[in-house]
Amino acid sequence: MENLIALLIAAPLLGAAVLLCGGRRLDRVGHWLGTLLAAASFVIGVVLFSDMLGRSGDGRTLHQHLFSWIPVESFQADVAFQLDQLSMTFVLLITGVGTLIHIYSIGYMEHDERRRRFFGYLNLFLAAMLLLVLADNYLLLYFGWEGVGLASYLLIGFWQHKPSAATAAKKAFLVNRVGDMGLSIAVMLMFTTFGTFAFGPVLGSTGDATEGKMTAIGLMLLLAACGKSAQVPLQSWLGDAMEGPTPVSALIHAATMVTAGVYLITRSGAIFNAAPDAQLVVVVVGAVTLLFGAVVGCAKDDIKKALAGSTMSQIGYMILAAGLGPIGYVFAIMHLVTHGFFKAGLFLGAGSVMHGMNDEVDMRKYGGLRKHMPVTFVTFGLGYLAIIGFPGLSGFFSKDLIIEAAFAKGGTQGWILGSVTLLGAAITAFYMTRVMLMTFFGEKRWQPDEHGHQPHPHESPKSMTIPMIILAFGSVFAGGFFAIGERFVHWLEPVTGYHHGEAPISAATVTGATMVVLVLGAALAWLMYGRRPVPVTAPRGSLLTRAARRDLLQDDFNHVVLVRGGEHLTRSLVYVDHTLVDGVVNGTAASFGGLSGRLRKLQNGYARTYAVSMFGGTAVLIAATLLMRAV
Amino acid sequence: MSTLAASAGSLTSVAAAASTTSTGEAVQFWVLGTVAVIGALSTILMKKAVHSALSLAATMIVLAVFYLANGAYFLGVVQIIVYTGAIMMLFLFVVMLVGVTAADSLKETLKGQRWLAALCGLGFGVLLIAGIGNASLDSFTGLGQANAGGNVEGLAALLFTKYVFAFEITGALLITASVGAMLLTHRERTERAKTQREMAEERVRKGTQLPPLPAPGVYARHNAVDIAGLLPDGTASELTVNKTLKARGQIRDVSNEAIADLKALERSSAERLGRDEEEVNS
Amino acid sequence: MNPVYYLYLASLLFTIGAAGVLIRRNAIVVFMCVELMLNACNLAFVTFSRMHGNLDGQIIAFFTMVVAAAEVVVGLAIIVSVFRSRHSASVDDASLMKL
Amino acid sequence: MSFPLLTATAALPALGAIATAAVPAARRTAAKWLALVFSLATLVLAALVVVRFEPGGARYQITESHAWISDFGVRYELGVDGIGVALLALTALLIPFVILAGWHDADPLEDTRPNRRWRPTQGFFALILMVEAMVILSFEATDVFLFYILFEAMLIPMYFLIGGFGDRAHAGGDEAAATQRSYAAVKFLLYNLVGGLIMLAAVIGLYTVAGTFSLSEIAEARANGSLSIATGTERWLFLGFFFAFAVKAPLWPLHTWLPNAMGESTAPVAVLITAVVDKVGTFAMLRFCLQLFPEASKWATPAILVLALISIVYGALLAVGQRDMKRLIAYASISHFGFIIMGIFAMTSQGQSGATLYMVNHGISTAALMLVAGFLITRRGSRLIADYGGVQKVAPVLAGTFLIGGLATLSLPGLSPFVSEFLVLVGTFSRYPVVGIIATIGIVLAALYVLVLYQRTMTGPVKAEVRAMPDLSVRELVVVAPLIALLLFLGVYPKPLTEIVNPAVEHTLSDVQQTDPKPEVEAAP
Repeated sequence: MENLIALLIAAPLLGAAVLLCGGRRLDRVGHWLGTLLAAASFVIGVVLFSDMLGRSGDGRTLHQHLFSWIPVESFQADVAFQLDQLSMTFVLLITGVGTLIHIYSIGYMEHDERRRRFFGYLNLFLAAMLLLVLADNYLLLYFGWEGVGLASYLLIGFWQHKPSAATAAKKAFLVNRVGDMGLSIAVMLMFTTFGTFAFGPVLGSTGDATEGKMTAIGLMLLLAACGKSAQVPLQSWLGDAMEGPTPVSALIHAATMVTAGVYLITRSGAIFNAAPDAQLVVVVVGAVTLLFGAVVGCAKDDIKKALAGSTMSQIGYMILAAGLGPIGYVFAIMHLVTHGFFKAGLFLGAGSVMHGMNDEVDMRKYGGLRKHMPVTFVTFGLGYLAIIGFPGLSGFFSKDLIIEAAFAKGGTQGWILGSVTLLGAAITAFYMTRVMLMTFFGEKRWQPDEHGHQPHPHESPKSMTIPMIILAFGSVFAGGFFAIGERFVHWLEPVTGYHHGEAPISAATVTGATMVVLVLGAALAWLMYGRRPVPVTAPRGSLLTRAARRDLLQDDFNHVVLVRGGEHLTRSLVYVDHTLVDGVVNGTAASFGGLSGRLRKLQNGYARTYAVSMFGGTAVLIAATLLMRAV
Repeated sequence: MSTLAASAGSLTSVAAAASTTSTGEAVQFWVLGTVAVIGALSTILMKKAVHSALSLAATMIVLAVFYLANGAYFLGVVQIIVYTGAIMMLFLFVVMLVGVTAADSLKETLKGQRWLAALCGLGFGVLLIAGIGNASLDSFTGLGQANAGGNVEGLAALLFTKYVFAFEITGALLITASVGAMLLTHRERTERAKTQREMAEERVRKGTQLPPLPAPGVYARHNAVDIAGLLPDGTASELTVNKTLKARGQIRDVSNEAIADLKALERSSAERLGRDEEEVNS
Repeated sequence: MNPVYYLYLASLLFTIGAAGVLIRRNAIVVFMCVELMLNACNLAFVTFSRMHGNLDGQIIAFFTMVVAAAEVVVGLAIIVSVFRSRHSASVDDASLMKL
Repeated sequence: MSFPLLTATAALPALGAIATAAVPAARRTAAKWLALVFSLATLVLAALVVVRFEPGGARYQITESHAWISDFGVRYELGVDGIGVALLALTALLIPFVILAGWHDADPLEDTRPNRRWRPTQGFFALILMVEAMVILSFEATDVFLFYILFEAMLIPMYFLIGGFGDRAHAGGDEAAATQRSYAAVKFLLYNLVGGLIMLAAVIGLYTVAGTFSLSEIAEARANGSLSIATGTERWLFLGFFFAFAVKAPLWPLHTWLPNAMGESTAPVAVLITAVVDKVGTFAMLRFCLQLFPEASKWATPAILVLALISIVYGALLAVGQRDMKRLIAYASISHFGFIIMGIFAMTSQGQSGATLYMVNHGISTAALMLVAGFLITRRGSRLIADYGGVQKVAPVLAGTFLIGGLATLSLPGLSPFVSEFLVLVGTFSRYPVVGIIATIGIVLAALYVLVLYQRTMTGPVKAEVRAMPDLSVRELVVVAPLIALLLFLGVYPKPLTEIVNPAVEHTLSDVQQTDPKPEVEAAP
């Protein structure tokens, strides 16, 4: 059975190889092949899942050792896989959502002549992501980690002819690299501390190492997580990443890749449990990002960027939960899965809207679309309800549990975190309602685009709507299914560990409070965008709004400090290299030239001058001999 | 000379390890040594090459004497015969060939050359002397045994046994040298010699000096090559003297004195014949 | 007196000769100075042979003379031909070492 | 005695060089094919060496030894250890691609009138083969003097390759290009000659101290204590050797010749410089500096690590600041050589194995990137990044290979450079944590310069000048595809290489009496 694990990865990898090397002759069937292999991977996943369910709680972890990757003395990196409940969850999420989005893309990318390559990249991403979650040691995880980074780079920059897209792709890769730096340092630390970096030994013996080491490793892992999951301070790339095709945003920048950080932290739970300080930092980062993303989401008029902001903030929730330790890991993953459903659904919905509106992304130019694209409206609406945590839907359960866990952290920390999460819930309700209203309600505000095409909104083809419907189902029922009878907790407990945190206030109170803030947020949004017409051109807005529109000036900071500073540094260094380092050498050469010029004067060609020098030379020689004899 | 040789001989026949030589030799050394040094200095300081050559010859003779005094009879003689006799004469020949009287100025043309030379020379000499100074051994074995069988025989014995190869090689060297000297000085005629006729035609074509050059000298009492022949008006003709002599400024101009002699002759004859000046002038 | 004095004399003569070589421009005189130096050497050799009581020194001096003779012959021949071609016997005129 | 395999590996290309040079002027194509055939034959012999070599066996294998200059105890001694084998294979592997890539680089220009004496093409390929012969032999030499001679001799053909053959269509006028080129060539020669002369002094010094040039004899004498070099002497000698190798490598601040040389020469020659010839420097550090002067090496390690660190960051930053893509790659190489040297002097098995792998992988990846860049340059006739844009749209395959080469340069996992770079980092980190951490900055900067290069040249709106640009020809694909395949294979399965290299590294470590630092806690199985 465990031999199937490699196939999980092999299938999409094969697809990528064939599609990317295949050449034009595959253009006709490329997308089908890609989808087929993604689906195949999903089927294998399901098979393995059913097999896993068949076995008892602790015997569920499977191992597969393929070959020894980098063997150098004590440094032994293997290509080996570990499939436990945590990995399983991800495998199903990745392959499932991935397959759906493959199907969706068939329709969405229909008019793109490079569709074959697009599917190649998607398959590549699936392979890398699966490698990431299936690796049984940190170095192999790093392999997948960078692999998904590459795939996201290729996919964000898929429309390379757009300079903005190319820049966004580069930015994403670079910011991720900063995170990867953290991961690589973490791996080195593990190697020097434990002499290995395989999950089993490292996580098994975290107790023996000093807490300082553990904190260092934890913080480095967190840095990596921040890069991949767009957490403050490395969040700046996610907004620009929306330059990519919408299915990409849905799959990579909403459902799967950006949640890799959460996976990393949960997977390394043992390390964080041994390093409370690191845990605290994790929580803080989560809380800050949670609000940051929410605020940004409120101000964006670009529908995808608004959703990106929300993604950021939702992942903030997960990171925060993961930072809470054993009381939070499970809920983090649970929210991750539900979020995978509804956020993917929302993105696909947004994509469908854009599809119908000549790729217009400005929500101020939408309005009243519910009549024109009913399916999209319904699925998007369900997703919306799910994300704001409407009772009974997925988001309600998962988010509610996180909020409880936050309170359960205990002490003032608990209160602060709890209130932050509540505030986040309120803002979430606000900006999602805003998106909903601006897109589907009110009167139509759309206008001809620069080419003079009057958009005539229409429902998207089946290949796009069906995935949306399936995801909508997921976003409605998944949460309930997981939460009732603590199914999910029991499922993951053997891997992540779990102990129930006692909140200072009863669960009911928390739920109530959540409901209240939720209604408040939604109502406020309705007051602002539902009742009065939405101006087509954005009003100047308050200082905060303007800051939020610019991602709270974080990009400007980067630009001024990093980009400008870097440019100056490199330019001055180029100058130094040319003048100083090179100049020294050339200077020496020049001085030698001058010296020889002076020496040339002695060579006047008169025999007698040479005779004198000879004579002097002899004299010197004699003197030397005499001295030697004397000494 | 022979006395010197004798003294030297008596000296060298003294016991093997002596520490000092006879006072006679000492005196001789100091006297002749001074001469040698003066000769050497004048060699390098004389303006005219001839003088340098002569003073060098003097130095060499002195050296010959010293050889004898040092028990090198053969070398002493050879020194006089070969060096002073042959080589220096060769020098003189060449000097004559190039021009005896052409005195070259001792003005130094190369900047700083003289100072450098002086400096180096001084330092060098000092060093040599210092070197000898600390190489000097206060006692010396004379040539008593070595010259026992006669100096020449001793040399010969060595020369034809131990140094025979060197000897042969030097012989070869000498031959090569003479041949080389011939080659160097010999001038290969590049074009066919002109026949007399051609020369004549050439002269005519040039139109200058058709008849042969006038012979030097006038009247039987003056026929030396260095005296210009006189033209009918009594002035000297440049053509009559060899260019080389002219170049060296070695022409004796006798035209005026010849005329003066003529006058004196006429006057005396007039006196004897008892004529008076008027007649003479008329 | 000690025969060493002959050596002092020899070195003195040698130095004088060398100085002459350096300061005179007339090739012939320069040549003479060279001869002077050779003679100085000979004197030294002879003296040494006396001090050490064997004739090798004299042999060397002998060879020196022979070689000197050969050298003079060739050297003078060269000087003559040079004089023929450039009408000068100055060593400075032949400053052809400089390209 | 058995067939002298090692001599053959070096002699074959030398013969090829002579044969190629002898081809008459008119038969240019024949010369090219001849050179290619000889280089391939050399590759076969190299493969034979790899097969004959037993990783577990003696330190130096397939040895040959003949007296050469017996008065100075100079012997013609050959032998390969794992490191030598790896680099030998790399060289033999790269040369055919270099020749193939430079197929048209040395064709005489149309306007030059036919001339029986004027045979640039023959000369170009003959020189390349000459370099190959010398480099291979220098990887095999186990006699210091023999090595020194080769170390110096290979400058001569390189000088002519750099100075004689520039980019066909250079942006600046040919006149300016020619002067630039000769400047670069002279600079290359002077730098390396100075290094070489200092090394010569050290070599002689070594002889006076040890009385022999043979590595094995010196090692033996050291082992049985009959030879003990005074600390001061050893340090001076070490510095003499190291200086030469640092110039060749090149290490900051002796690096400035590399950008000129690589910028002015044609892409294949640039590959020859950075991927083949420079490797001799780092290789020699491993084989000679550490083996001959262990104490001094340890003594100098801190300073060298600092220099290497500067090279890494400095080279990367300068690469970011370049406008000329060849110079950019050159500075990237400087940064990478910093990694190699750092790995060597970290004196851990990971570091040194990593460094050796790094030499191989860097050779392959730089070759891939540089050659594709060369194809690009020959198409557009300019080295300036600003002259390109949107190539991806018109020549997707070219762009793809360029991207892969770039990704290899920024050492993405899955491509072989990652393996070596990570090994070097881990090896350094385990002994000098701070150094290791600072070095990781290089990873980020590498991503920066590679992606900026790719973005500016390949993406964005298509520029008018590149609109008609053809995609890779079959010949060019034949050059690039195998390199990329190799990058992928060694990235996923480097074991064959590590198996060869590890034992040799263990020997080197035992030379310097170093052992890997132990982990703090023994991890539970």
